[in-house]
Amino acid sequence: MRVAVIQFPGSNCDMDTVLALRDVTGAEPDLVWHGQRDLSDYGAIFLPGGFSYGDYLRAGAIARFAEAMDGVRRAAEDGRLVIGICNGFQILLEAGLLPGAMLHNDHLQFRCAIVPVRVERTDTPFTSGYAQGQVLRLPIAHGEGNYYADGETLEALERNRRVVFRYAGENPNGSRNAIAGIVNEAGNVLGMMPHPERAVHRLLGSEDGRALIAAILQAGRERQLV
Amino acid sequence: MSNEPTADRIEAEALYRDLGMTGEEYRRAAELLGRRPNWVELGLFSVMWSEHCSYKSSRRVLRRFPTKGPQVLQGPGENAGVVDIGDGLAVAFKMESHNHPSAIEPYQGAATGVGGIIRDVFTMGARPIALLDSLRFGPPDDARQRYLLREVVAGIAGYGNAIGIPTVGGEVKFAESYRHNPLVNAMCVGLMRHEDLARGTARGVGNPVMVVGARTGRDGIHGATFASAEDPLEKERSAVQVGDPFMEKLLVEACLELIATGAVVGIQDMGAAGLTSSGAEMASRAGSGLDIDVALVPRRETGMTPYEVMLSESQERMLVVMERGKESVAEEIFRKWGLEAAVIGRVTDDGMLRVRDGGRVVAEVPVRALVDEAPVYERPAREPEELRAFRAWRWEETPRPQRLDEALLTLLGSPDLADKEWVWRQYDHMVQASTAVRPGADAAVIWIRGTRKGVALCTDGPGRYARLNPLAGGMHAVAEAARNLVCVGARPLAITDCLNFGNPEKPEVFYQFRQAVEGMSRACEVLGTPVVSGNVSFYNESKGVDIDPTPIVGAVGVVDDVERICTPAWRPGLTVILVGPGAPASGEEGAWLGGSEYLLRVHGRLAGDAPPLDLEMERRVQALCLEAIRRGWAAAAHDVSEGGLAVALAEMAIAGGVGA
Amino acid sequence: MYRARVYVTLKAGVLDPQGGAVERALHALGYAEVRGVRIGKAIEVTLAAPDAETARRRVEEMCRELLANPVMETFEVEAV
Amino acid sequence: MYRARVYVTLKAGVLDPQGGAVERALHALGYAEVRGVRIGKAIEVTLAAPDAETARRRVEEMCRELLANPVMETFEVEAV
Repeated sequence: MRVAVIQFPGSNCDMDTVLALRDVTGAEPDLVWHGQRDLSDYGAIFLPGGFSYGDYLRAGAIARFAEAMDGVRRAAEDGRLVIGICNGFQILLEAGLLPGAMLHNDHLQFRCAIVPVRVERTDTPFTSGYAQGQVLRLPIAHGEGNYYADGETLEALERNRRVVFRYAGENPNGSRNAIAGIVNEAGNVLGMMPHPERAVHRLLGSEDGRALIAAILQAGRERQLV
Repeated sequence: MSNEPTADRIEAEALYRDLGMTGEEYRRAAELLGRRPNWVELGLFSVMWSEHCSYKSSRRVLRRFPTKGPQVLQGPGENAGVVDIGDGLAVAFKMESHNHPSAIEPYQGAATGVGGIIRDVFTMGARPIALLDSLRFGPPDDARQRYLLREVVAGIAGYGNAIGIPTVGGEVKFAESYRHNPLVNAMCVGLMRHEDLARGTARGVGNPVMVVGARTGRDGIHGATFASAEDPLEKERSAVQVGDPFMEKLLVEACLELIATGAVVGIQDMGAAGLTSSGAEMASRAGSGLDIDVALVPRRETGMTPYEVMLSESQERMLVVMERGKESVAEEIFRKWGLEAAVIGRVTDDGMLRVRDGGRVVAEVPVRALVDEAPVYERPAREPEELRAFRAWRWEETPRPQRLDEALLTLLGSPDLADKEWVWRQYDHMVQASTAVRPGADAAVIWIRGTRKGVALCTDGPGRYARLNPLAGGMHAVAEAARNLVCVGARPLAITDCLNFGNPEKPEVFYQFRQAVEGMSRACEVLGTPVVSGNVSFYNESKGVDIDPTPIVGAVGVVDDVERICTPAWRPGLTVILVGPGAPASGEEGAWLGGSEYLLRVHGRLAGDAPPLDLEMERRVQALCLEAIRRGWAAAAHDVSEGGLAVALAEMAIAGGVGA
Repeated sequence: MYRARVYVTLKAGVLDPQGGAVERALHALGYAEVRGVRIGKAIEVTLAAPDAETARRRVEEMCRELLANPVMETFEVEAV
Repeated sequence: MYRARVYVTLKAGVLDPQGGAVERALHALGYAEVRGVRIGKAIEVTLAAPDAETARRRVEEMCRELLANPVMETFEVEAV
């Protein structure tokens, strides 16, 4: 399966994501410029972390208008895999591909740390490599990671089991229901604030991100994605 | 220009004083020019001859620094120093101060300090891989100091996080002398292959000179002399420099892409004194001249005079000299990244910096006069009176505490020694997924992915020792920085520095400066860590009070095998060994308590002399410690510094979560 | 040429930690009479338009498309 | 009880990177008529006061002391 990592002006974790994919899967992903509209060649598309367009106005507010987002929307619609990490998650929210929005962290500071994150479901193309309820140690690094959605949306997310990751320790940013990662109804679009691409080696403090990346490639094979 | 003062008025009303120049310097400038300078020319002289750009009070003393070594690929004189780390790889690094702007506007002062030092590194052709910052404030029990701390940290985080360079180290200390004069020193480290090395020279007659990056506004006009005038609170507070980390991220990518084409003759960032200093310094290094037209410089504000364009310190701009005919290569790359790129003139061989405005010549000054002929002062030095009083202190006069555990808790509660996680958890210290040793240890280690190598980094200052004994303070600053690198398993290679001192025109301050440089030089020689770049920040003085002498050292080392690195976190079952000189002879204990954290926090006294430092012993202790880590004998290591053995053991217990 | 000022504020139900922090700071400075603080964005847009009405309509479009996020924010346009 | 709205905006000449980014985004979205964007803060303060005049004076004091950074920002108080 071919994998794309989208590069927006201001993306900081694009190379980290490429490095992690290369390290875990041995395969070489394509670094795709945000101006490319057609992403039909790709079975999985990563929207990496960073400060696209400087995160000016709102994190992800401007990036969602990039041409590549048309390709991302089409991939989401026809069942291919889309993964938005940190800034990527913010872009998916602003684009309406996932419900809700990100507010400033409730303590009003940027927070960078390795935090405990619980896996809420394993029957998804992203978490099949984990055990149900397993608590991972994943790095977070954001200033606007305080997930918000109105009561109705939250209730629907929980009822339809669309919350995939939840902060297990102290809530690091004030997110409602300690939500750290969610999927869309079809389950092929994931948005998560923690950075799996930074947790791929013991020396970096955790290897818990490897199983997520491996699961995505595995799902690509099972679904004969292009 | 119509309203600009004429040469006559400048001389008659001594207007040069408003630009920070003395009468003697004005006459010297006229002599070199062969006529009286007009307003624009006076502006060029005033910024190039400011303390910040010319190092006029420090140049002669700085010659003492050892700057050579087999590992040194580029020593002082360029935008950053470059050191070989083996296998064809090298690191470029430098440290710079932004103290005065941070006293006025702490967030932007700190942010633009980070932005400026990043440009000094990637202009050498290196990709920035780490940032560190060394901060000093007044005691934190005062709301204003807490505001400055909060805003400076937020500014560093705001810029470093947005541009995607991990902020992995540094320190924060508090002392009364910084109350009205905070120190914000920022260090950047970049990685490159030897062949990527780019230099800031304007060679080749006819080659095009280009301004690239952001548009030019009236930001920080006179920032350079502004930095050298005495009291930050009374200065002209209009044009605050504002940083745009998003644009700088694009500038880093565009410049590295441009340098890789091989079509770049020379490149330099526009820091203090903007276009003037970058143009003059690049021409001076090549022995050439420049003929530039300010009307061609892309602007952000209307109605700017040639004086303002030449002195503007707008951020995120670079000066580039391209191979003749290769302008389009730069224009295309910068257009892709959404940045400005404009040809503003040519390199010449007449040794002149000629400035035009729409073709009309508005300034013409020999480059030599601006760079090489800047005045050099040999300031008088006199040992401060207070040293004799400090050294009169006798250990026996100080009562022994009844309970040592309470003394330890007092020390651990000291703002200087307290845990600084509240600061560094606001910095993204893991972006670029290469941080093998994260903040909180003795030094940070950046793993060069795809190899077994790591780069170790730390910053250190002399604490109160430099006030009690500037010579010993300089030695301690270098020795401790090298010791911290060794404690993570790295071989120290070289250092950069930020020499923060008060008003050099005061003999006591100049004595502190000269002695500190002497002390640093001796330690560098014995420990084999030459000085490859750095910065001097004088006039850190407010309401007549000078800051404590604060030579900050930024040290870089190499870890040959990242599997063999160390942190202070020990584990159950390990034996604890103290390595170093034997305990002091009985009755001599006082020698080791002078200027100590214990004396200050428990007894409220600053007194005594700095502890003795046998550099030869230091070298052997560091070599033994490094060997032990390399061989896998040592599983944890930590240096004994402020707070002594008790605090060092407590810190290892806290890091490991296990007592001893 | 028109200059419109847009206020983007958090919806009522959404927690405003920044407002809370400023309120506490004001109380600490002795402004005990403060009962609440809400912080939003004031965006000034300068634009060419045939008339004030068109200018207002265009700015409202900009708000719906970019300047405000409907999930958590409301906007108000005041032609200046 | 009074509700005052304070606009805190950057002084002229001070670079506004955020305003520039939003302006470029609006142009990319087809709003070519936009000539400039400046982004500031809209702060709503609810306070008790004997009369509107005192309320306004107190809010202005708050601006000078905390709400606006005198080095780079100006403020405007509009009683609501």
